[in-house]
Amino acid sequence: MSHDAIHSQAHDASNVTNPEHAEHHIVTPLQYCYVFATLLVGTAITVGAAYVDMGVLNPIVALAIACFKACVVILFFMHAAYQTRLIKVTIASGFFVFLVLITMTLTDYLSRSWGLW
Amino acid sequence: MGISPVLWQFLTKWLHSSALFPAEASSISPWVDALYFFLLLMTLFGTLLVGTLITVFTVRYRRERSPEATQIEGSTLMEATWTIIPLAVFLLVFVWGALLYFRIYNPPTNAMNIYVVGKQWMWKAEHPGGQHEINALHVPTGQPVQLTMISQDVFHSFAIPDFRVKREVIPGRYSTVWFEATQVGTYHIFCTQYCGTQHSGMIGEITVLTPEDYQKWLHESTSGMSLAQNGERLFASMGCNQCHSGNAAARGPNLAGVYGSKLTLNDGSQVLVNDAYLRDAILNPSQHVTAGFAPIMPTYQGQISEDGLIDLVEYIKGLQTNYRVQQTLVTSTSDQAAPPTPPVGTTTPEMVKP
Amino acid sequence: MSAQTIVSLPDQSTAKMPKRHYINNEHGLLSWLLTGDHKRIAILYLISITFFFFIGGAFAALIRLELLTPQSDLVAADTYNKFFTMHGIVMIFLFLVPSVPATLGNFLIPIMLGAKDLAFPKINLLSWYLYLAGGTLTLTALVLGGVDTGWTFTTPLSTHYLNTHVLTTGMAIFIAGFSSIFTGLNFIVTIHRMRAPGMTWFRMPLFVWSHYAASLLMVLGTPVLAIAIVLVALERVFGIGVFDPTKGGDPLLFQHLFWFYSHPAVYIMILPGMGVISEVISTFSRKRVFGYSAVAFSSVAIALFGFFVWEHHMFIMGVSNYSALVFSLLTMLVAVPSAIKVFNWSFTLQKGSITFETPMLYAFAFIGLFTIGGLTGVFLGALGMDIHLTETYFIVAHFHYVMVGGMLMAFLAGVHFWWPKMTGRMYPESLSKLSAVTSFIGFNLTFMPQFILGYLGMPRRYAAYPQEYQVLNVLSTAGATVLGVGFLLPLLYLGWSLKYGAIAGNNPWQATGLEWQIQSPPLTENFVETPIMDHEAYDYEWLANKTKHEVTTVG
Amino acid sequence: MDSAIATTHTHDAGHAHGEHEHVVLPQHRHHFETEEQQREAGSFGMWLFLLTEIMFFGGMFFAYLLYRNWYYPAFAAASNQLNVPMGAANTAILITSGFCMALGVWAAEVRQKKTLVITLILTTIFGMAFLGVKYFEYKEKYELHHIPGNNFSVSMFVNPQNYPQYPDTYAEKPLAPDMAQKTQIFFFLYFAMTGMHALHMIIGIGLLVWLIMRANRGDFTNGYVAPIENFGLYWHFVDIVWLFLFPLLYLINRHPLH
Ligand code: HEA
Ligand code: HEA
Ligand code: HEC
Ligand code: CUA
Ligand SMILES: [Cu+2]
Repeated sequence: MSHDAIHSQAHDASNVTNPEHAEHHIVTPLQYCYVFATLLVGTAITVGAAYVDMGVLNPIVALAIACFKACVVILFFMHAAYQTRLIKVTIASGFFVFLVLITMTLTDYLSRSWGLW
Repeated sequence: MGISPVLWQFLTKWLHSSALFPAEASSISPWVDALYFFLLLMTLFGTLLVGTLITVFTVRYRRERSPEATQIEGSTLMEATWTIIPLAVFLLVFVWGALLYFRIYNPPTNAMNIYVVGKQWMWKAEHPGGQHEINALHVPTGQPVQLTMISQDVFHSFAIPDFRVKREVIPGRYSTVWFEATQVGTYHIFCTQYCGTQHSGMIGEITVLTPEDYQKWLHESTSGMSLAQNGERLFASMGCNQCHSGNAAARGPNLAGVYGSKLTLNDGSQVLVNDAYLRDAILNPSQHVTAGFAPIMPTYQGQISEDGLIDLVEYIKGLQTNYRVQQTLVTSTSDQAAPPTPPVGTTTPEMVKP
Repeated sequence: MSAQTIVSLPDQSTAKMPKRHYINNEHGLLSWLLTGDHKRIAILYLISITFFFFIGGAFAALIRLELLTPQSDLVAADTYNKFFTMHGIVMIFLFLVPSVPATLGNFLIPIMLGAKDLAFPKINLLSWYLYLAGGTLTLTALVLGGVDTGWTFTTPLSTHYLNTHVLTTGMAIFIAGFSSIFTGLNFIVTIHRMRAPGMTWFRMPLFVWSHYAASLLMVLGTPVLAIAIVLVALERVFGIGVFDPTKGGDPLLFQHLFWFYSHPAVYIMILPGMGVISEVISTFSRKRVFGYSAVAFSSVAIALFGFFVWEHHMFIMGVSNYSALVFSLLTMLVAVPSAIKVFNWSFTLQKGSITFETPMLYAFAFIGLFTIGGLTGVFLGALGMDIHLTETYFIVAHFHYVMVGGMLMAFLAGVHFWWPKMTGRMYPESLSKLSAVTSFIGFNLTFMPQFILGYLGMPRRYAAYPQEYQVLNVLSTAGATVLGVGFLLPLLYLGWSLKYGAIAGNNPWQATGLEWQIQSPPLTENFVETPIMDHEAYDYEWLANKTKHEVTTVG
Repeated sequence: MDSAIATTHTHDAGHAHGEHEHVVLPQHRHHFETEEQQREAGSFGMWLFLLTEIMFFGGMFFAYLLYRNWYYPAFAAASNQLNVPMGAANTAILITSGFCMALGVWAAEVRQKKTLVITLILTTIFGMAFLGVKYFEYKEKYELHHIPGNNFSVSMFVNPQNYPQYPDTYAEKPLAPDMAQKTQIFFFLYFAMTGMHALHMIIGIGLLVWLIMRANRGDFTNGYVAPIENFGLYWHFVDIVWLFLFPLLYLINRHPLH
C-alpha cells in the first residue's frame, strides 16, 4: 500500500479528523481589541453596579457580568467560538460537572432543618 | 491468646455465644430485619440467577460440545428486560429503605430524653434527673427513649447493633436517635465512626431494665442535682440572668416558655425553638437575633462545655416562669447554688415518671 | 496441559520470539527511565503497582493477624490504626486506581486504536514519575511513623486532633492524584484523536470504552480531591476553621468534597476492570459481546451517574433527610448499568464455544463476586438499611467484594490474558489455574464472614472487638492466608515465565483485537503500517477469514 | 500476512519514521499521523486540563458560596476591608495581559516573530504587575492581622470606629464578636483562592519566560503555534478565575444597606 493511500485514509472523513476537526481560524487583532474593550467596560460596570443598592440583585448582577466576561474570553480569546463541537462539548461538560457539584451539595445545605444545620 | 485450635471448638463456641443475626432487642429491629431478609433474598436470587446462567451456558456451550460459536448481535428486548427488572427491584428497595429510615429516625412524641456527650474516647450519658453514666446507659423497656447527642471533639457514632440504631455524634450540633427497648438485658454500645487512637475502646454497655428496676436505678444513682438545676446555677453564674431576667425592661428576651415556640427573628424569618436552636443561640447569638432586640448578647463560644450547654438547654427548656430567675439575681453575685427542689416545670414531666 | 488450552492452536506451535521488539529495542536502565513508549511505561507501572500491592497486602496480613484475637495484643490500637490507614491508602491510591488503566490501559489502548503511542508520551512518563513521587512520599510518611487518619481523612479528626504525618500523606495523595489526572487526560485525547482509519467509535473494543468512561471520572473528579486535601493541609498548618465547627466551619463540607471524588473513584476502580472482562469473556467464548452498544453505553452511564451519588457515604453523618432521600434514589439508578453489564456478559456465553483458560476463570470469579459485592452495595444504598450497616464490617465486606473480588480479579484476568502479548511468553497454565481457584476460595473465606460480622454489628477500624465475634474473625484470617498464597503464586510463576514460559506467538488466544494481530511482544512503534479497521470489534468471522487466508498464502 | 496489520516486517521496522516524509516540521511527533492531528490533540488536551482546573477551583467556590450565605454579615464586613481600587486595577491589568497574550497567539499564527516576542513580554510584564499589586494587598492584610491563623485579629470588625483610615470599614456597623470571628473564614477563602490564583500566575510567568526565549529563537513563527496557543488557553483561564474572584471577594457589600 502506498504512503499516499495511507495518508488519505488518515484523513478519512468518517474518522480521526471528523467530526472533531475544524478549519483553523485566525482571529484578527481588531476583534481582540473589541473584546478587550468589552472586558474593560464590563469591569467598570461591575465596580459601578456594586455601589448601587439593588438588594438581592447585587450579587446576581455581579455574577451575570462576570459570566458574560468569562464567555467573551472563552469564545474569542480562547477561540472556542471557532473550535470543533468536541471542544465546545468539553467546555460545557466542565461547567456541567461543576454545577453538579454545587447543586447536588446544596440539596443538603438547603434542606437542613433550620439555619446552618 | 484465646485461639482455639480445633474447628469444632469454634463451632460450639459460635453456637453458644452468637448466632448469624444479632438479637432483636428493640421495637425497630424486626422492621430492619425484614428489609434485610428481603435484600438477602434479592442477593441470593441475583447471584443464583447469574451463577446459573454462567454454569448452564459454560456447560452447554463449552468447546467440546459447541466447537463453533454462533455469532449473535444482541437483543433489545432482552436488554430492556434486564434493565427494567433490576430497576424495579432497586426502586422497591429504595422506597422500602426510605420508609424504614423515617421510621428509625422520627421519634414518637412521648419519648423521654437522655443527653449523650461523645468525646475522645468515651460516652457520657446524662439523664435529666442528673444521673451521669460513663460508657453505660440504663433505659427501661417499653418506653421510647430519645438520645440528644453531641460531640465535644470529632465525629463519633453511637450504635447499638441489637437495637439496629445508629447515629453520628457530630461536633457542634445536636443529633438525635431514638429506640424502644423490648428485651431486658445488656447490649453493646459501639462508637462506629473512626475517631482516633482509642476508637475501638469507645464502647459501652446499654442495660435495659424493666420500668420498675429502672425507677430503682434512677433513685440509687442520682447525683442530687438535676441537669436543670445545674443549668440554673450556670444561668446565674454566667450572668445570663442579668439580661434574661424576664423584666419588661430587660435587655434580653424573656426565656420562660420560649422552648417549643416559634420565634420571629429580626430578618422576618421564623424559627422553631428546639434544643439545637437554644444551643446555637448561646454560642452564636448574632446569627439569629430575635425581633425587637439588639445583637448585644455576647458569645459563649469556648466558655461553656458541652455538658454545661446541655444543662443550660435543659434549664431553659423547663423554664416556665421567671420567678426563680429573679430570685437568683439577688444572690447570683455569691455564685452559690440555687436551693435544690425546683418548682414544677424545671424538669420535663415524662422524664421523671416514665 | 489439557486439550483445550492454547498450545494446540496453530499459531502457537510455530511461534518464534521476534528478533526486535519494544523490550530489546534499546538497552540500559536509562532507556527505560526516560522512555516515551507507552508499553515501557506500562511495564514500569506494572512493576511499581505490584510493589505497592504487596506493601498494601502486607498491611492486610498484619490487620488480619491482629484481628485473630479479640484483644489488641499483637500491636497497640494506634499502630493498628496506622495499619489500616496505610492499607487503605496504598491499596486505593497506589494500587487499585492505577492498576488496570496505568498498566493494561497504557499498554493496550494505543494498540487497540491502531495508534503508535498515546497522544502525549512525555506526559505519560511524567504521570509515572508523579505516581512514584506520591508512592515515595507515602512510604516516607510510613517510615517516619505512619499516619492514622483512615483513608477517608475525616475532619476535624485529621485537621485538629491527630499529630501523625497527615501532611506528608496528603501531599502524596495530591501528587498521585495528578498522576491519575494525566493518565485520564492522555486516554481521552488518544481515544478522540488517535484512532486509526476506519476505527469508528462503535468499532472500538469495549476495553477502550470503559477506559474512556473511567478517564472522564479521573479528569473531572480527582481535582476536587486535590482541593479538599489542600484545604485540609492549610487548615492543619494555619489552624483556621473551614472544616472546624468550633470556628464556624462545617466538617461535612470536607465530606462532600472528599466523596465527590471518592465515589466516582470507586468507578474509576471498577470500570477498567469491566473492560478487561468484556475482552476476556468474548475471546474465550469466541463470540461477539452480547449487546455491544448496551455495554459501551452502560460504561458511560456509570461514569455520568457516578457523579450524582456521593452522599450515600454520608447518610448518617448529618446530611439533611431530604437530600439523603435524593441520593439514595440516585444510588439505585447507578446500580442498573452494572446489572446490564453483568447480564450481557452472561449472555455472551450463550451459543459460544467456551474454553477455560486462566483469564476466563478469573473473569467468572469477577462476575460472581462483583454481583455479590454490587448487590450488597444496594443494601447500603437503601437508607434504612444503611443505618445499621454503615461503618461495620458489612461495608468492609462490600467493598472488598467489589474491589478485590471485582477489580483485582479483573486485573489478574487481564494480566494473564495479555501476558503473552506483553512478554511474548505464556504463563504456566495449570499453576495459574490453581492460583485462580485458590484465590477464589480464599477470597470468599476471608470476606463472606465479614458480611455476617457486619450485620452482627462489629464496627470497622476496631483494633479490639468483643469476644463473641472471634470465630468469624478467625475464619476471615484463615481465608486471608489462603488468599495471600493465591496472590503470591502469580508473582512467582509470572516471574518464572519471563524466562522459561512457552513462546506465545502473535495470537495465542485467537482473539480479534488489533493488539493480537501484531507480534508479541510488539515493536516499539506498534504497527509497521497504519492499520485500517474494516470490521467490527469481536468479529470472529473476520479473524477466521484472515487465518484461512494466511494459511493458504503461507502454506 | 495481512498487509493492513503487518507484523513481522522486520526489515523496515527501523524505518517507521520514513513513512512521514511529507512532514516538514521537526517538532512533529512520530506517533501522530499528521501535524493537524497533533495540533488538535494538543489543544484538546489543554482544554481537558482546564476542566480539571475548573473543578479544582470549583471546590473553593463552593466553600465560598456556602459560608457567604451562612455568615453574610462577616463576609460583607471583611469584603469591605479589601481595597477596591487595587482590585479593579488588577482586573484591568490582568485583562490587558490577556489581551497581549491573545495578540501573541495572533502574531504566532501570522508568523511575526517580533510582534510575538513583544506581546509575550508585555503579557509577562502585566502578569508581574498583577502580582506586584497583590503583594501590596497581602502586605496590608498582614499588617492588619488579617492573615488567618494564630495572629488573626477581629478588632477591626468589632471596633471599626478605631480605624478612620479605612473609610469603608469605618462606615460599617460593628460586628458582634461571634460573627466577627467568622471573618476569619472569609480571609481564609480570600487567601486560599487568590493565593491559588497567584500560584497559577507564577507558574504561568515561568512558562512565559521559557516561551519568550524560544519565540526569540523563532520556534513558533514557522507554523508551529501549538505551544503559544495552548499556553494562551491556560493564561486566559487564569484570567477568567480572577474575573469571578474580583466581584465575589471585593464587591460583596459596597452598597451599605443600612
Ligand atoms: C470498586 C469499588 C466499588 C464499587 C464498584 C462499588 C459499587 C457500589 N457501591 Fe460501594 N463502596 C466502595 C467501593 C465500591 N462500591 C468502597 C471502597 C466503600 C467504602 C468507603 C469507605 O467508607 O471506606 C463503599 C461504600 C458504599 C456505600 C456507603 C456505605 C456507608 O458508608 O454507609 C454505599 C451506599 O450506598 C455503596 C453502594 C454501592 C452501590 C449501590 C454500588 C453499585 O455500583 C453496585 C452495582 C452492581 C450491582 C447491583 C451488581 C450487578 C447486578 C445484578 C447482577 C442484578 C441482579 C438482579 C436482580 C436484582 C434482579 N458503597
Ligand atoms: C484495592 C483495595 C484493597 C485490597 C486489594 C485489599 C485487600 C485486602 N484487605 Fe483491605 N481495605 C481496603 C482496600 C483493599 N483491601 C480499604 C480501602 C480499606 C479501608 C481502610 C480504612 O478503613 O481506612 C480496607 C480495610 C480492610 C480491613 C478492615 C480494617 C478495619 O476496618 O479495621 C480488613 C480486615 O480484614 C482488610 C483486609 C484485607 C485483606 C485480607 C485483603 C487481601 O485481599 C490481601 C491479600 C494479599 C496479601 C495477603 C499480600 C500477599 C502476601 C504477602 C505480601 C505476605 C507478606 C506478609 C507479611 C510479611 C505479614 N482490609
Ligand atoms: C448582654 C445581655 C445578655 C446576656 C449576658 C445573655 N443574653 Fe441571651 N440574649 C440577649 C439578647 C439581647 C437576646 C436577643 C437577641 C439575640 O437573639 O441575639 C438574647 C437571646 C437569647 C436566646 C434566644 C432565645 C430568644 O428568646 O431570643 C437564648 C436561648 C439566650 N439568649 C440564652 C442566654 C444564656 C443561656 C445566657 C448565659 C449563658 C445569655 N443568654 C446571656 C442578651 C443577653
Ligand atoms: Cu468515637 Cu470512634
Ligand atoms: Cu459510593
